[in-house]
Amino acid sequence: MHRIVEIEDRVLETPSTVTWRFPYSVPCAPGQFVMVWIPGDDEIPMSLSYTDEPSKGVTIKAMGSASRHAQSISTGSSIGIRGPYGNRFDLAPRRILAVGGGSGTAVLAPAAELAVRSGARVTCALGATTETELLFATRLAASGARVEVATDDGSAGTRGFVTVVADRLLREQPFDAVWTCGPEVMMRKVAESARSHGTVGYGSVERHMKCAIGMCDACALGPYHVCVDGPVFRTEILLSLEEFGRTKRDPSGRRVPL
Amino acid sequence: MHRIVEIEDRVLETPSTVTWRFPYSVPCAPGQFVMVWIPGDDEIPMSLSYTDEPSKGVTIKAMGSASRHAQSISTGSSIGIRGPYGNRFDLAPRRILAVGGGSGTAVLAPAAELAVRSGARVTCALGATTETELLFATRLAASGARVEVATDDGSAGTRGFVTVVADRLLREQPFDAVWTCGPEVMMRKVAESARSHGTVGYGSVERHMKCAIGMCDACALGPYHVCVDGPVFRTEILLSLEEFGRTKRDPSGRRVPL
Amino acid sequence: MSDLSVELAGIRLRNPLILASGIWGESGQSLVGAWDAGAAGVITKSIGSRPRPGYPNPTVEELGSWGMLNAMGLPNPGIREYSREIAFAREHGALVIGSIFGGTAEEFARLAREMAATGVRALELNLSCPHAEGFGTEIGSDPRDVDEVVRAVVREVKIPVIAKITPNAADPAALAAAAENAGARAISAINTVRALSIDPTLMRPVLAHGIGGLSGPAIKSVGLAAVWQIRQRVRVPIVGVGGISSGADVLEYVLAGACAVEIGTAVAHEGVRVFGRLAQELDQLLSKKGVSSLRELVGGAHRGFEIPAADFP
Amino acid sequence: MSDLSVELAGIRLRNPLILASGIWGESGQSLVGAWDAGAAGVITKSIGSRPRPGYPNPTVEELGSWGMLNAMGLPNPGIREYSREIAFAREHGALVIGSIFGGTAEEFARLAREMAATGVRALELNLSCPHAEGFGTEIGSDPRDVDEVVRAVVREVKIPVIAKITPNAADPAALAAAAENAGARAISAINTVRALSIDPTLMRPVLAHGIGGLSGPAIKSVGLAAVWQIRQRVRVPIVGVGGISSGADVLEYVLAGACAVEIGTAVAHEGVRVFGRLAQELDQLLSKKGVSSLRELVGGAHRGFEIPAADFP
Ligand SMILES: Cc1cc2nc3c(=O)[nH]c(=O)nc-3n(C[C@H](O)[C@H](O)[C@H](O)COP(=O)(O)OP(=O)(O)OC[C@H]3O[C@@H](n4cnc5c(N)ncnc54)[C@H](O)[C@@H]3O)c2cc1C
Ligand SMILES: Cc1cc2nc3c(=O)[nH]c(=O)nc-3n(C[C@H](O)[C@H](O)[C@H](O)COP(=O)(O)OP(=O)(O)OC[C@H]3O[C@@H](n4cnc5c(N)ncnc54)[C@H](O)[C@@H]3O)c2cc1C
Ligand SMILES: Cc1cc2nc3c(=O)[nH]c(=O)nc-3n(C[C@H](O)[C@H](O)[C@H](O)COP(=O)(O)O)c2cc1C
Ligand SMILES: Cc1cc2nc3c(=O)[nH]c(=O)nc-3n(C[C@H](O)[C@H](O)[C@H](O)COP(=O)(O)O)c2cc1C
Ligand code: FES
Ligand code: FES
Repeated sequence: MHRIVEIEDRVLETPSTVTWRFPYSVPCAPGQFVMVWIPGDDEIPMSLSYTDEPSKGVTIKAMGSASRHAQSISTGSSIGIRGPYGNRFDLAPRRILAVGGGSGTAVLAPAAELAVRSGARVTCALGATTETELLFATRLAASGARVEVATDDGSAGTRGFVTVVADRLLREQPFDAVWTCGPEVMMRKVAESARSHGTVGYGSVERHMKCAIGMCDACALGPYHVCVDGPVFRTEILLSLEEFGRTKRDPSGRRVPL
Repeated sequence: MHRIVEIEDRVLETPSTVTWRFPYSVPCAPGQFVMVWIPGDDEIPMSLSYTDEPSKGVTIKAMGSASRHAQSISTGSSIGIRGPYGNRFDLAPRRILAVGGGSGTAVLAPAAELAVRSGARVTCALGATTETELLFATRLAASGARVEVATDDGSAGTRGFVTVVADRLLREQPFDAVWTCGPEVMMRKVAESARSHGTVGYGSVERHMKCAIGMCDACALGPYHVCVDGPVFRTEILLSLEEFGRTKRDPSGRRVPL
Repeated sequence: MSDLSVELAGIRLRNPLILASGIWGESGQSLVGAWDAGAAGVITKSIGSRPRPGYPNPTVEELGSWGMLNAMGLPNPGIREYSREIAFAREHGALVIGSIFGGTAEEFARLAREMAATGVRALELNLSCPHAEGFGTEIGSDPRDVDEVVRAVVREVKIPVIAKITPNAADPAALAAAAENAGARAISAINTVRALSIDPTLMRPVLAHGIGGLSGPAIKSVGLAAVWQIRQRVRVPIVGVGGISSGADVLEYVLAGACAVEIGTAVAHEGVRVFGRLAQELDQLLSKKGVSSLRELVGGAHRGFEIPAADFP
Repeated sequence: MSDLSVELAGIRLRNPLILASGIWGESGQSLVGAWDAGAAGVITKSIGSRPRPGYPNPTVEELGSWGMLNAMGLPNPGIREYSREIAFAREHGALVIGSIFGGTAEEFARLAREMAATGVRALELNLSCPHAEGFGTEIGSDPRDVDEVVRAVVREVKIPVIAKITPNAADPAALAAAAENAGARAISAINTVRALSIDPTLMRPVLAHGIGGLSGPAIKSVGLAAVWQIRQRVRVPIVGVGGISSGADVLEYVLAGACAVEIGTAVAHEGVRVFGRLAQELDQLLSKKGVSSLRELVGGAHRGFEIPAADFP
């Protein structure tokens, strides 16, 4: 059952990414996602980038038609929301490394904020193509997390891949858990770093979603369904899946390279 | 939704009347009725003659096919029950006259018992064709109610109509309320007596029932539906209805004389 | 206050809410009760040529708050006797629509004449009734039968004829189109959906008749699909029926293409107070939308869906 | 422990519970998941000749715990690609039934041959799919089309053919009889019920496709009626589908005449654990009844109802 809500605030986070805030009184936890119905266009899965009361939020990067269309939708527009769906990040660990790539940072931000608020020490390693595409670096720093940055062009922070920064951090200091979300090749690297440092890892993954309630099989990933068993998985599990970082299924169910 | 229950006890109250006790955990109040499904036969409305925990009861007089069949159904048989439906007797009055004719006593008995238990002074005037057909006279006396009896043939109590006994009682002593259930000609007389003595009266009436939830209109009585607005009505209301004591509707909806 | 009035085949209704056939329709006084409670029109139970007691009980099975089954078996006292109930309802000001059922076109035509003579404002044809030849399908599930029945009735009467469409058909819109083509001035849809319930303990059907019809919220989406598809095929006004229990439900039907609606199962338990509640909820929804008249919204959800969908799941 | 095993068109099933088509059927690994969780057979999603992405989202709308709508649009990777999923499932021991859909009898026949070549144990024909000629009715809603499709398929393959009957028809039993007559070895019923939902705020259909199909508890009584009527017309075994979410529901279908059942919507949220739960509930019900084998109960509610009811509400 969709609830129709009005976008009450919209923030252009980067040239290609917009955040929508909207009233939605159903309890949501960091890691969970909602299905966002853009009337007349599509309905797409979006992690919640804001999970607190009073208003929830999603942060949408322009990837294809609906997510591009989303960039220009104005405050006051009506959208449909259903959910939240899926599982959540485990907020118990006390020393957390959160590694986000691109829009993957969206789902890490509320988790990191909540963990910091509950006394955890959170370090964020954020990657982007260039400085202007960096997501939530200021928000996370303001929350009390330590923030390290990597950009492909070196316009901010370390030049290069955030995976390198993450591996360095894991080498330098002890962490109880690594959280990661971003492109799967990136997550695979982070997962391997976590494994080599003996740290437990959790990655939030994306697969094509239709029903979001565990029946249509569109989001099948090995023996799992990302919509109900995920989107957050232990990285050890992800590494054991032949498809992870390599293939996904297109809307017809055909396996295609990632 | 029917619940299928087993008849755990059966008592032949009179040569033509049987009581079934059965477990039914839904709360029920005196005055309310249930729909009793006799598998393979019919489903018929029956007032509850026992409303307490642990087991409810109905007391069925052989009138036609299903109620006759009911007399021979044995303990352990499965029946379907839905309900309770309808309203209840007002148990607030402190001095109550309960006037029952034939199987009409069935619905008065639990009401009288409960009223006595809550400290009311209850007088029961019970009518029957003959002594062996008297219903619940012993049960009511044992409950602490005062019991007066009338039989058509004089085999017990006053010879003649119970309406005469009721009228005498109303003349002899003050009552806060009169309850009545039985043939409508009898109830009409009782209602008139109550009116002439300035006592408020309540009568439980019967009409053909199908749905019992206020939609099929089978039980229409003036502007009321006996299944939801009744079966208990103020006798002043009953007296105002042209049909009361005169006509009812048959299963096709045709008005027929009572 | 928004304007909730609508027009149906030349009849002005003060609001779109009509009492469905078979509910509170046995006595004239009950029809008046629904009218007084705010229904803009009341449809009689379906009346036949002769008195019929209907099926034995159980005739009704509640499945939950979302649906119920019934197999009443078209109980009715016959048109002769029933005309008194209509007279009573009309004397008390109710706008009465007469529902009739028959096994053949001739029986429908004869009944139509007798029903029209009672002074009802319109006729509704209950086509969801068994063929005289039996076999369990409904007379209203074949476009040819619908054509024949509607044509026969329309020849006999001057008042508007509303053809009530069954959902138990391959293509309800084709049935509606046949009815329109044969002269029906409006379409109502839907009647109950063929259904059955078995008691697993007693190992027998619950309803004495076995097969019955599903009604209530469970069939709202089925009725909406029918109205939607009918709207894409016919021009006469449509009356939506099936599972309506809130003002938002009424609005869904209106947006799908209905200009009025019938309320059946929602009358159970709540009684005819439901008419007042629905009118109020509808009024609030329109105010919130800033729409001054309900009529503006009829069929409003079809924008962008004009091409009939050739494809479905 | 009661004996829950059944036989379906010569195939022995360890229990009567089969995964319905379109649910957990995109990947071979999911089929294995359902099999390992206790399903006695798993039906693939309906596969066509070419890859189809299906309709855009929203493709699913939950109406409440009692029902949901979907219009997936038959997404599938095409039979060529999909055969790998079947191979995976078979390698892991699953008893796989292949579902196919087409727009013409020829397309069905061609697909049947290709599907049979994957080694599935039986074919299920999804006849609830649009006619190649369009117009919104289903190929499976006309007995002549059913006859033609089933005949064409049966000619091509040696494995048993199960015809899946649509509820969107005047007389589902006539469709089943046509399928039996054309050589179907079993009948499954029902597919989803044509339905639509409109968002009253946005004033548009919720599903991107508009029309969709209703499934879940809301249609259980509709499926039961179909199975009941089919049982009165055909001799081949029947697989009951629609709204099953408890052991008592399975029993209802069995008593109505089904020898096995398919589980669809109940897999949502709960996942394939539902198979274990249903088997356990069923076993308890049988023990309570003192019935040692489920097979004894097939059609058990028909006693006293042998004469097809000519009359209904
Ligand atoms: C659990 C989950 C959480 C997500 N969270 C976020 C987030 O917080 N921020 C964000 O920017 N993106 C997020 N995404 C990705 C986002 O859903 C896609 O970028 C979006 O659906 C693209 O839609 P489109 O119409 O623009 O793309 P299209 O033009 O339709 O296609 C572009 C690509 O987008 C992806 N895509 C399209 N439709 C879907 C769909 N229904 N399900 C999954 N992927 C799809 C496909 O990979 C496709 O190749 C998330 C995805 C999932 C599964
Ligand atoms: C609210 C209510 C409470 C009742 N409580 C009792 C009670 O406690 N004890 C008792 O013995 N009787 C009670 N009755 C009457 C009882 O329902 C009928 O005697 C019974 O239905 C007769 O069924 P039958 O098949 O034997 O009758 P039939 O052979 O079918 O017909 C005999 C007569 O029984 C009546 N009757 C039949 N079916 C119904 C029906 N569905 N609804 C109403 N009346 C029907 C009709 O007047 C009919 O003329 C009550 C009736 C109502 C409406
Ligand atoms: C108890 C009952 C009796 C009905 N009797 C009739 C009838 O006599 N004639 C008719 O055309 N429809 C009859 N119907 C169908 C309703 O008029 C209506 O089409 C159907 O119930 C769907 O609407 P709802 O979901 O609002 O009840 C009956 C329905 C019920 C529940
Ligand atoms: C999401 C979804 C997808 C479906 N896909 C198919 C399909 O591809 N082929 C088919 O024959 N039936 C399909 N169905 C219908 C189911 O197999 C089943 O017949 C129907 O849902 C009724 O059963 P249920 O109430 O247990 O879900 C689908 C149903 C759902 C809910
Ligand atoms: S999106 Fe349908 S199973 Fe996950
Ligand atoms: S019994 Fe149906 S309205 Fe009272």
